[in-house]
Amino acid sequence: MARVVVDVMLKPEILDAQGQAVQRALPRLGFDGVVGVRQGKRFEVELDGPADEAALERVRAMAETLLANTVIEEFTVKAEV
Amino acid sequence: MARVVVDVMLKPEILDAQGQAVQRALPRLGFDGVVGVRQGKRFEVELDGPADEAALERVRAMAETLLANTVIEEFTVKAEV
Amino acid sequence: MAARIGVVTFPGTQDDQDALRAVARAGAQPVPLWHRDPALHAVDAVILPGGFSYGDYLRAGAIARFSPVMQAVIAGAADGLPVLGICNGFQVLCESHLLPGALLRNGGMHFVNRDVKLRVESAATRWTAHYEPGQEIVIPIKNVDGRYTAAERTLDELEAEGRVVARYLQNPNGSARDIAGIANAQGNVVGLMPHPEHAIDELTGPYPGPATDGLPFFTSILKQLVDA
Amino acid sequence: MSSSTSQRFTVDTVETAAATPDTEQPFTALGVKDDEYARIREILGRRPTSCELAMYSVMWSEHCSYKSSRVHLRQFGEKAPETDFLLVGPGENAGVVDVGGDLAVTFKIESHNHPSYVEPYQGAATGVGGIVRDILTMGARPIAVLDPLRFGPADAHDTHRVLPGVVGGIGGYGNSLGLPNIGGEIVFDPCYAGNPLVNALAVGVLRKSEIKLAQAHGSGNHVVLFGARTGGDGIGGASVLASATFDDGKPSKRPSVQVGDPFMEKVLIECCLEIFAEDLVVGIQDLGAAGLSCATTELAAAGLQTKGVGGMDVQLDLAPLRDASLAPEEILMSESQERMMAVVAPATLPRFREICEKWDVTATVIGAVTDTGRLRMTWHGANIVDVDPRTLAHQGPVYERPYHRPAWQDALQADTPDRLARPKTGDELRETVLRMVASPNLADKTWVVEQYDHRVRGNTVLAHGEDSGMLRLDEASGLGIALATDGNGRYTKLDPYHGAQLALAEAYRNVAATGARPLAVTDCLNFGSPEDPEVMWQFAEATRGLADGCLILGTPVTGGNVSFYNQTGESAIHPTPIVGVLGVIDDVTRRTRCAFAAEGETLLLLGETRDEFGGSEWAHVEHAHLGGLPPRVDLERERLLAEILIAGSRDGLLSAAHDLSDGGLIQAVVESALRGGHGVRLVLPEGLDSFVALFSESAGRAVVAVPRGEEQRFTELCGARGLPCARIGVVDGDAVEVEGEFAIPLTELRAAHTGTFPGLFGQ
Ligand SMILES: Nc1ncnc2c1ncn2[C@@H]1O[C@H](COP(=O)(O)OP(=O)(O)O)[C@@H](O)[C@H]1O
Ligand SMILES: [Mg+2]
Repeated sequence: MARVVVDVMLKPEILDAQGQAVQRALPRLGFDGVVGVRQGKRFEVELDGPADEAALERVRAMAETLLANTVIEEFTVKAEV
Repeated sequence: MARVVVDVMLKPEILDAQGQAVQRALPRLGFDGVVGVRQGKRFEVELDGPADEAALERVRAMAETLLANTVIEEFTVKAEV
Repeated sequence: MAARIGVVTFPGTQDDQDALRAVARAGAQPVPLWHRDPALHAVDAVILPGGFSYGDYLRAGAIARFSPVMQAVIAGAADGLPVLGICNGFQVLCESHLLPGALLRNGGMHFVNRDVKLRVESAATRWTAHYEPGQEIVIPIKNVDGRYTAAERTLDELEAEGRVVARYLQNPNGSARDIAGIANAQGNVVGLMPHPEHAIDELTGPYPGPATDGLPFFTSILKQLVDA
Repeated sequence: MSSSTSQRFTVDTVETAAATPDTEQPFTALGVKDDEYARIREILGRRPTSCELAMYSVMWSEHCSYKSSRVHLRQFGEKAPETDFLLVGPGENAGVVDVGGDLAVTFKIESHNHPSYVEPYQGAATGVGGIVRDILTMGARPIAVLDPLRFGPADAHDTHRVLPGVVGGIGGYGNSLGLPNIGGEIVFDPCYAGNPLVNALAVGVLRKSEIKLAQAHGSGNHVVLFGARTGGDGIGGASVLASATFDDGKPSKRPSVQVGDPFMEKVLIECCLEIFAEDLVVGIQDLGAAGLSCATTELAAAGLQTKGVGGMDVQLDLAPLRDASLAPEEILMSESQERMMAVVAPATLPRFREICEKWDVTATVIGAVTDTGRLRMTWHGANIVDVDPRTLAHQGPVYERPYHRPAWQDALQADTPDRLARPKTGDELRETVLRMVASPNLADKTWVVEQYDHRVRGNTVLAHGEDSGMLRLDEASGLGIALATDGNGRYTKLDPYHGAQLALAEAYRNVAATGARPLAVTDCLNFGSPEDPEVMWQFAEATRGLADGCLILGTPVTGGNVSFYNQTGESAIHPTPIVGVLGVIDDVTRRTRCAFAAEGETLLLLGETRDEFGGSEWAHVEHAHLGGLPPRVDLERERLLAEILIAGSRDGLLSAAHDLSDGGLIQAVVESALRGGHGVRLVLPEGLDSFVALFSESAGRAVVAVPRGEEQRFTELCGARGLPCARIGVVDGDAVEVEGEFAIPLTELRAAHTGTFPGLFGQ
């Protein structure tokens, strides 16, 4: 049993309306000093085996095909320690 | 300029319909060995100042009030290195 | 013999009954298609209707893309099979890379159900032949992930090749270049965020109207199939 | 006493319970009163096992047993008007009425108030999910929802947390089910600040021959649990969230909120409808409040009740779990959403499973119907429940709660609005109109209803902005139904008996105004604590008024819901009965809209206008005043008005009709003018003060637009039937003009009317 984390974020050049909506809301709630917010997705993938390189490769493939839409998103995969 | 990352996940006891939908889809795509998937949100918060303890406190407060719905979600805040 | 037009039902599809009704109103034979069935049952064209396939979980259309029926639709589209994706169907087409770009959360963050004015930019697709280029029509939108997005390069390409099918006169969701619908290079695959199947009937169409501006989408394809 | 979190661990068995009569049990913490606990022991002849105690505590809770309201709800049956169309009345998951041909319609309203305050999005979403499952359980395809809502002040900070969440949840769930939202209400009042009202009405259609009932019979038939897995959701939700004030709500390690999965419910709906179409179930029940406890006992009890023989054995450990750590007590109380229970004959089980498989729905046989007369449950072989299901389902406590007229009622009624300063000059009237149409309760609600899909399924003939929602049932014949919900807490506070009748009258009038014939009623009774004799008096009066009103109008109550404990601390909400009226229309193409759509048409005011401002929107908006008496109710007059509106619609004498209620004549005229995009010139009736004519909320009225050519025929029709009918103007121009008083351009009115919600809640 091991956990691999996949973070999926919009590519920098894609407008992140959700992140901007959050950023706009912050000052109204009295939070200043925030110059940018980007909102993405976090997946916690539980594997029945160890999170070895082979497993990470498989998770990268999952991210590539399913978890992320690489037309607009980029992702990172890391084993959780 | 520093970046603080806020990860927001549903509390473990709360139904994660999205994560389950993803998990059900994986075998159909030929990905086996995945025993669980949870889907959450990742926020990348850019601060105009340093990510010192005071700043992290402020971000925790943001997460508490806006980024997370603490009735059903829990969050972690960490400075990105 | 009337043209056969298939309407796909995925789990979570909502507007399949409406699309089937519109096909019948246009005088074609509606053929229900099931997501698990890879056979297209000799249909002359396919409609991917609106709704929330697989709950729209992960991303709208992301999971539907991998269903057996979509493998057949993707193959068919390559051979010129006319395909119309409406709302969730448009999202499925983008996820399947049959159309470029993607549909993201509306600028206002909410679900928006509204009668909107569109300008038909291209009558050169299989699905819009019965419109005049530049014709202004009223069609409802109802979605939460309706903001069309693509790389600038792609957008320029779409414009240059006349593949922008319809534009919003008042952009309801922040779509790039007011785009409401696009076509592939061959013009047989069209994706449309608004719902023409909800504008085919004086009784249930947009009020105060015009109420039936959506019908030509369905008659266009019919004419082409009959002529073909 | 111990509860098991692993099968090795010993559970509290029937045998242990018999052997250890003196074991302390935490019944008080479960909301069970001393005498109730004593009765449970008496019924069982021993102390209950912990699982049995859990079941009695939820089944005998206010929410499930109606122990405080039952004696009053009986009137709905006792005073029910004679009808030939009521196929199923109160007592089932929802009532069913015959709408002609071989079609029947089932509809019911339910509340999800407290959960929606704790977690607005999920609370409202699961409220929709729950009532839709009730409709599905009757064997019907759900075809629409309506959502009457009440919130605290529109500008209050907490309202900006609650309202967007509630609206998002209702839209998010309903839209994902493919159910058009065709109506509802949004009302703001300080009394709802700590206690919003989230009521949801669902309607479904079925063939008369296909009505399903929640009954388990046929010894040897399988008991199948299907749909979502069981998790810790809302454990104690039914008793803690819905039957006690927040002040004494106990914290729980389990989530006290239910979380919905609309995708699962959509799939479950289609799956069930295929199963029904092949007639594969003996009985079916949804899992709502009190989850498995309620479903098993109601199925088993109903079987015994109707067939005399019955019973059920359940292997609780077979229930598929989302959280393996759940104890049997928790499984029994879990309110995990999107679950159903069916009784299936062995011969049809394989086909039943095939259909579930087709829809990827998990179906598990967890028990069987027996002829022991008992509901028995085991947990890995150990006997944990052995009861007569009827003692849980039907023999719960019934309270004759004490009630008395509040001491303050007289003072409240004596404090009439007569002393309030009224606008006199044309300018004052003009400014009042602009403030009124922009006030949150009267302002345009597009910001909200745009978040709801009202078109899906393609049969929505009328929806938001019209007097009632209307659906086409049969494309060939044009047969359709109309639905409206109404309620006025201020009126009901001033006079509960007549306030409830005014709610009924308004919903009835709204249905008739669109051309449909009002047929039947569902109601959601939102009140404070039944333990407060003054609240109980409000409840008694309101139910009596509603029952009497339904008798006079010939519209039976077919089902509904009671929500008590709507209060924060000591202060209860205004008593708020919400009434839903269902109507039938033979040909939906004959419907009447409320928009003034054609220049030159004559405007007629139907009914009588009196100087009535008690509880009015004007007193509320302009003076924050609540006192006096509500408008007089004349249900015979409502009946006559309805007949005229229906006849006028059927015979094409009307091109528009709009019911007069909150805000009076001018509010209705402004709405119809803006909707149609045409102005009006009003000439107010002789001898009637302009302010009263424009703002009074006298009941039994409507404004109609008639084509020039039909004016005489229509006025003669009114004359012949004795319905007051006054010519008050024409559709003309692009302003609302009241001759001799003021004129306001439509653009100015539109800006005032539509600006409020975006201003409050964002673009
Ligand atoms: N205010 C009411 N008016 C009429 N019938 C009511 C009312 N409140 C509850 N009922 C009836 O009592 C029965 C039990 O209600 P409820 O427990 O809410 O059913 P369910 O749990 O299936 O929603 C239902 O048939 C319901 O219609
Ligand atoms: Mg029920």
